[in-house]
Amino acid sequence: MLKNRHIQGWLQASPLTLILIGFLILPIITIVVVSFWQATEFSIIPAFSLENYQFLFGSPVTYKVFFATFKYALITWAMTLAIGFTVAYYLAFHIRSQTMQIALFLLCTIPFWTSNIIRMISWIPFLGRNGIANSALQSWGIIDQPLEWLLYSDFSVILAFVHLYTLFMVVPIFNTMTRIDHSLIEAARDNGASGFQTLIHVIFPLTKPGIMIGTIFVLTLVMGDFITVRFMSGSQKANVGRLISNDIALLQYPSAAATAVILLITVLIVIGILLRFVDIRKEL
Amino acid sequence: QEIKDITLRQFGTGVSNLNDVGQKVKEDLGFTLEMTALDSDSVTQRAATQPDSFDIADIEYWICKKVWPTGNLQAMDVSKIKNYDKIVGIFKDGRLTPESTLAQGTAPHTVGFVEGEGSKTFATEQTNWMTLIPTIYNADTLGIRPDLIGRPIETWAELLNPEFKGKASLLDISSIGIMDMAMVCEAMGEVQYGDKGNMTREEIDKTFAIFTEAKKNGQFRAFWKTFDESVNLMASGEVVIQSMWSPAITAVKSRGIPCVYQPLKEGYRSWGGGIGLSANLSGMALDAAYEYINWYLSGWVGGYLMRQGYYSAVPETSKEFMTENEWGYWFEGKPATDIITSPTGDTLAQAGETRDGGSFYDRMGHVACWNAVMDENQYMVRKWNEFIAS
Amino acid sequence: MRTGKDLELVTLTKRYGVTTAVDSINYVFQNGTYVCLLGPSGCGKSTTLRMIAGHESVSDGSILLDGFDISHLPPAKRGTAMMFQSYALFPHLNVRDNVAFSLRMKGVDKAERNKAAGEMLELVHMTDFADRLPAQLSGGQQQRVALARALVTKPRVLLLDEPLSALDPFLRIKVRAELKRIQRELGITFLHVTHGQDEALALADEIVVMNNAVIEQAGPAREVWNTPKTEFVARFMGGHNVISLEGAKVALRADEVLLGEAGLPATVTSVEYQGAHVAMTSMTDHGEEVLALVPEEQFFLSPKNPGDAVRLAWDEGRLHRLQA
Amino acid sequence: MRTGKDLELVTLTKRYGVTTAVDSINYVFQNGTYVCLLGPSGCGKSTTLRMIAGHESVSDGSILLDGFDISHLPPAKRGTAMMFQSYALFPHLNVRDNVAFSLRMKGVDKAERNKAAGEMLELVHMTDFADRLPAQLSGGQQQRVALARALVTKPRVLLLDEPLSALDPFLRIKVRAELKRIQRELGITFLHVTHGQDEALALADEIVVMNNAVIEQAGPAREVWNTPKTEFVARFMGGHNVISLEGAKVALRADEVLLGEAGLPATVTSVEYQGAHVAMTSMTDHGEEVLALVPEEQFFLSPKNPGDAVRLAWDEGRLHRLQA
Amino acid sequence: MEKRTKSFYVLTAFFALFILFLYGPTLTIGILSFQGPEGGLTFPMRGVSLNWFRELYMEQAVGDIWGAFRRSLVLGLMVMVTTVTVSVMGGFAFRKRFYGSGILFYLIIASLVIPSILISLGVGLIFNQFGLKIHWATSGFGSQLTWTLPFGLLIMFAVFNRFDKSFEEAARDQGASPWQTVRYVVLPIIAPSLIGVALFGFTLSYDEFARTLLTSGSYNTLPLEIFGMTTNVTTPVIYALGTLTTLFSLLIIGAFLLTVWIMGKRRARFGSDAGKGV
Ligand SMILES: Nc1ncnc2c1ncn2[C@@H]1O[C@H](COP(=O)(O)OP(=O)(O)OP(=O)(O)O)[C@@H](O)[C@H]1O
Ligand SMILES: Nc1ncnc2c1ncn2[C@@H]1O[C@H](COP(=O)(O)OP(=O)(O)OP(=O)(O)O)[C@@H](O)[C@H]1O
Ligand SMILES: NCCCCNCCCN
Ligand SMILES: [Mg+2]
Ligand SMILES: [Mg+2]
Repeated sequence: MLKNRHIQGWLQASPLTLILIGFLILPIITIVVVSFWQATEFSIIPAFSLENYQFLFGSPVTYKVFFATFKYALITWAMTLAIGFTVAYYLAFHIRSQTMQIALFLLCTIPFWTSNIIRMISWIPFLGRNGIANSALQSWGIIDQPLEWLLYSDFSVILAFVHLYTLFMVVPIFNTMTRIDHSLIEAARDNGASGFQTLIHVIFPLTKPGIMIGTIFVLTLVMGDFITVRFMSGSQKANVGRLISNDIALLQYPSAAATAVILLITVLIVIGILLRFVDIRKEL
Repeated sequence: QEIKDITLRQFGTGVSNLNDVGQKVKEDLGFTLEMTALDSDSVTQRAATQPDSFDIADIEYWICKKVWPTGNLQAMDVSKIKNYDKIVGIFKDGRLTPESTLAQGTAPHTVGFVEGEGSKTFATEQTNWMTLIPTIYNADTLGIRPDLIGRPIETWAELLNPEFKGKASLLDISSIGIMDMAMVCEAMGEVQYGDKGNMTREEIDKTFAIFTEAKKNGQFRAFWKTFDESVNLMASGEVVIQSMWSPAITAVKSRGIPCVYQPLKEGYRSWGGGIGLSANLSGMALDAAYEYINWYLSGWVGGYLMRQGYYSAVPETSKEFMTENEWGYWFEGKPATDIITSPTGDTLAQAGETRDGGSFYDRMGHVACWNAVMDENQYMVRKWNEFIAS
Repeated sequence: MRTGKDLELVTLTKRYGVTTAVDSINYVFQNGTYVCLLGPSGCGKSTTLRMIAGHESVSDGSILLDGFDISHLPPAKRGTAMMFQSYALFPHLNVRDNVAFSLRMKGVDKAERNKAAGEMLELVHMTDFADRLPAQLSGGQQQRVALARALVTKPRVLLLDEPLSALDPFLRIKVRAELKRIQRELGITFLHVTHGQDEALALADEIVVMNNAVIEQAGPAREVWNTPKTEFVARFMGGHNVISLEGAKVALRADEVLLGEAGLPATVTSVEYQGAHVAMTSMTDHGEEVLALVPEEQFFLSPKNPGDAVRLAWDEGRLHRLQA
Repeated sequence: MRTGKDLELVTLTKRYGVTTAVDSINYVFQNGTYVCLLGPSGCGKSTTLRMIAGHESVSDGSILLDGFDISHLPPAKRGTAMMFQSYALFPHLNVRDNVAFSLRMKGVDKAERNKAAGEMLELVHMTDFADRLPAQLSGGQQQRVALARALVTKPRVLLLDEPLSALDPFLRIKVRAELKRIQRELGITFLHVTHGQDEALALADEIVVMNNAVIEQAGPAREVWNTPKTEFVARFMGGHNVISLEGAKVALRADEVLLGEAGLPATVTSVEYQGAHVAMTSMTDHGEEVLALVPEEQFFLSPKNPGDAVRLAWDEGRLHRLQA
Repeated sequence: MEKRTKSFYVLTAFFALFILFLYGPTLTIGILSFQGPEGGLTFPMRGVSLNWFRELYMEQAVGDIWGAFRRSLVLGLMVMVTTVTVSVMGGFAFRKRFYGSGILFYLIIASLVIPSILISLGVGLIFNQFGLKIHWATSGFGSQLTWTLPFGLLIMFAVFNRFDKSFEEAARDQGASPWQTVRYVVLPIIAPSLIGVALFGFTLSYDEFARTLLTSGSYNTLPLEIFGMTTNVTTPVIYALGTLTTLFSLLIIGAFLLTVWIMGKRRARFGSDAGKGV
């Protein structure tokens, strides 16, 4: 019976395992192996070499780009957390009718189901030099020169990130919040806590697992992104993902692989640290 | 199996992978031509790494230089090409007219031939085996928004003029962009190149140093990769000066936005495209492919492309598919006698207007360099990547 | 006796849309008494309690404490404290910090609030558990922490909503003795909602029986049990029979029903052994069920089984007339 | 009397890793009896029941029904049926389909299985609710559907794990009468796990008291209540005092403790009104708590309050010696 | 608790702004997609027409939108079915706590957090090294599963965390075989969540860009095609496409909600007196 359980478990998990071996583990192994190979203009040569890593670590641009990656990730994280927490808090604790709660929650999630690229490009008529934002600000007399930094800048990159990924924060936080027993809030009020005190001393600590899960989502999405940065910065900015995609575009696979290995290690370390603070399986 | 059951899969950049061509092939030749349009990098990538995914590669000559050694393409038997003789000299010996000088960079004739059928190295002169059949080419220069600039522009050096801070743009395709950079640096007098088309590491470093500095100072609004991005940037006023492709300028103009294809004193940076055959093609499909190539050079496509502002490799045959007004306007640089429309019917010019840059010979005769893949290309590519990321 | 410090409900009403959960009730809870609010599910007990606590707004009427209208004050300003059915202990805080929570909210410094919390934990015999998290406590222990947390605010009135329902029967009996002890020691008013009449009887100085959003009967526990005013109260308090005699309903305690040779003829329908007693239910010829609580020894002298014919008798003086 | 059809446990044991949840218990459940398995939380009641049902594997020993070892048969082949504490009604099936489920699994055709389900629903008075989903039923109704579903398999032994715990006190008393009725009507064995001794006394022909994974005492309900063998049973069944007299522990029923002028001196510690009785706890000078159940009228003739000195007396013949 | 505090109004305003932020740009391109035939990619509107939607139906100068749409639809359905099946099986497996389930769990998390481009790159390289042909239905399909499966499995974990085991015991007690238990009890009970898994599976695939980029072979999926169009198209036809894909997504969600609603309705067809104490 005992042995049976393990065999049955593996049998049922076998399709999953096979898919993950074929499309997750093998690719990672391949990337690691290839990162030690050499390349020509058009092909890769299976010959061991540390050259890719030497070049990577030897270039100041690498550090700059990793810094930019963290910068995007951290700023986006802070913004999505602030917005996501506020929105989830509003839905969970200020909307009383459950029907209304679900309706508003759905309203928030709908854009999440539509194409990321479409959502991204939809900012362009908005933010351009002659876009809606600038025209409006100019016609209201707030500015007389168009704001250049609205588009093709760090601002627009982060704006798009926040636009795309806030939902990944709202959903787990809302999920955790709705599971907070309402009598805890009443107990806090009973104990003289103000609304703000209740938020800080009760709701926030109890929402931590949701925040952690949202954080994992947002950080990995932003750190692995390359397309948003390309679009929204007008190709002017780069994060690690773009470095890799540029290398790939130029057929520099070994170099791309080396960068990818470093990115993977970085992401896994970050997520590993986060996972120490939350038992995902328990929180689901 | 009949010819009408054959399907040839062609991929290439959006410039020439036009669905209208596929339709016309079906009409004229009976078989099916499937078109996939990609950006230049994806084109290179696919040609180099996915030989099974295509039958016909519509690529540029500098891409050919990179890809040919993979063996993914097969050489073409010149004797099977009917209009070979009518192909302009640029693609054969590099000279437009016998007295023309050779331009720098990866000129089409340097990668246009191989020694034998299976050879992986390029021949130095014409042989019976061609790598690509030339189809389309042009000479590029800076495009500008005269309404927003308000003064004449005469030199490539203007691209880095601080006057256009935040309003300049550059093309993010390394082999093309580096040549624009070289034109600029040379015009500014900052760098003297031995051979722009084959720079040394020092020359590469110097060039990037200048452009990185400019980028840091906010000279550029955005970088672009495809034809249409450049159109959108220019049309929306985000950018007022950038190197552009002739039809892109036409596209901006057709929206009623003033835009000039500005001839410059240093000359043009030229590019050329052609179609190559997948190494996997054989038998009836190969026959169909040759049929397609011969059809391609027989004039209809040439006319179609010329009416967009490109040039055909066999202008003579194209002439039959153009009106006299069109031929005069597009090829001879004469004022239009009637309105000029694109193949899809959009008005491109009114009677009396002339084409920027003049006639075919004025333009193709002033080519300073070609898009290039250099000996130090790998080094250059890495530096390019750094430049983009910096 | 009534003092100025009493808690008074004046035509207190709560409406949810069209349903009236609490319908204009009036009552004075005398200071220092242990009051149980008893009634069937949905009769409005919790709503009443929560209005007093300030967790539910008042639709009409008012709540006076000490003569002041507290019905619009925030919960913590009312002089009441609430103990929740599920205890509502903060799961991320240890026992001490749970108890000290209200002091922390007030800005009391750490040493002082820990001292106060320590005293409360002593009162509920939980000193040894101060560093545990709620999840590491048994139900009974959690209950005592919740009590300590409510009491640390030094409330004038402690409100308890079914405080024992999460405990198993043995623990329930143990803890209710403790509740009573603490109420005695502190001398404050406890207002305890339950739907167990045994619990109410055991704890309460005064019982308030609610039904359909109104107070059906209220008074000292013994009075309510011994002299139920209505059929509802008689049935609800248990241990009573309601019989129709001469067109009127009368109540008769089950332990006053005698089995004899003469009396009302009836047929035994069920027999339940209850330890010291046997609960024998029989059906009279009028179709009324009568419960007789017979001391077990006496019962087993001549045991009855369902189906047996019996005669039910009682002392006339024990009959108690009910309001219609 | 013992018949061949009895359910017998032979050195039945369950180990979870190092903890032994059920420790080698032996017992014969006589056919057709209502047995309650009683004991404190964690003593192994559920585990025993679940082993009999086949939802938990047996670590050692065996389970015999009708003389056959059923301990390795699948649940449905054992002749037992289980009623779950949470009822475990299939939420996506209506009442009829829930009851007919086992027949559907057997491949019985629709008309026939609906007929059988209909009969069972009649037995539990749920005919009118056949088309409802479980979520549309009250707790008591769900309980009855669960019963019908268990009974439709025509089990020889019905296993019930705390079947009444989800019901409120009033409903609990009503439903337990129903359980008893159905068991009587069907004449099969009911094995009912509970930790309420009142429930056990009310229902059981036979009570099995478990403690620490073993059976502490078993026998007819009256016997267990009247003559507890050990201090644990005496205390657990309630209503008893355990007093040390002459170096031995004796049990004394609380309703046999008399208050008089002479007797053991003690101090009243708490007084609980219980309706017909008053439960008065006092502390003897030896530090032993003694509970006296005094009829209320008698008590209120001279009421005692905590702190009062009293004298406790009893009829010597009522003392009952306990095993050490 | 009926009176609204000031913070309620502040938060309501914040929420409204958030919704505006979420929808504003999408609405903008929604409006721009109705540009007249002369219109461009930016305001002002030059006339109002359905021209660009009509254009969508006609062949574009380059590319093959409808082919891409068909492929994405097929691929989405393939991914959906596989995700549901594999997630359900995996969900069942993980209830057993078999040896090595911990490692497998971390693999699932890794699959969720690994940057998409690595999968794209790695799968591309493998197919290349083994000389296999990349195709949206093979390499693309597998790559997308590494993104949809973690979602499906996380949902299944959540479902089984809350699943009352006594349902299965009751079924076994009632004589159901293990397969019957799954078929007649477990699956029907978890069905609404499976619809959720399916919805995730489909839309995540339907929208996936990065993992398909290097693994789709000769033919583009819709997001790749849209990406291509953002660089190859200079007219509002791309906005029309954006508007249409958004509407299509809404249609899918609508269908999902409708299904759940109908299921709920069917279950609640009869009145309830739960809680009335009978
Ligand atoms: N928030 C609410 N909205 C609408 N009706 C409510 C609300 N809270 C309670 N009610 C209704 O008010 C009436 C009284 O509810 P209340 O909770 O006070 O009863 P209760 O006596 O505490 O019952 P129980 O013993 O079941 O806890 C019920 O009919 C209930 O349905
Ligand atoms: N699956 C399990 N794994 C490990 N230990 C278990 C398991 N199930 C029960 N136990 C342990 O076995 C002992 C007996 O548990 P059981 O559930 O039989 O008690 P019980 O008498 O039914 O208690 P309760 O009245 O609380 O339901 C307990 O110590 C319990 O912790
Ligand atoms: N990596 C791409 C993320 C895709 C998210 N798009 C929304 C789909 C619904 N979750
Ligand atoms: Mg209540
Ligand atoms: Mg149990």
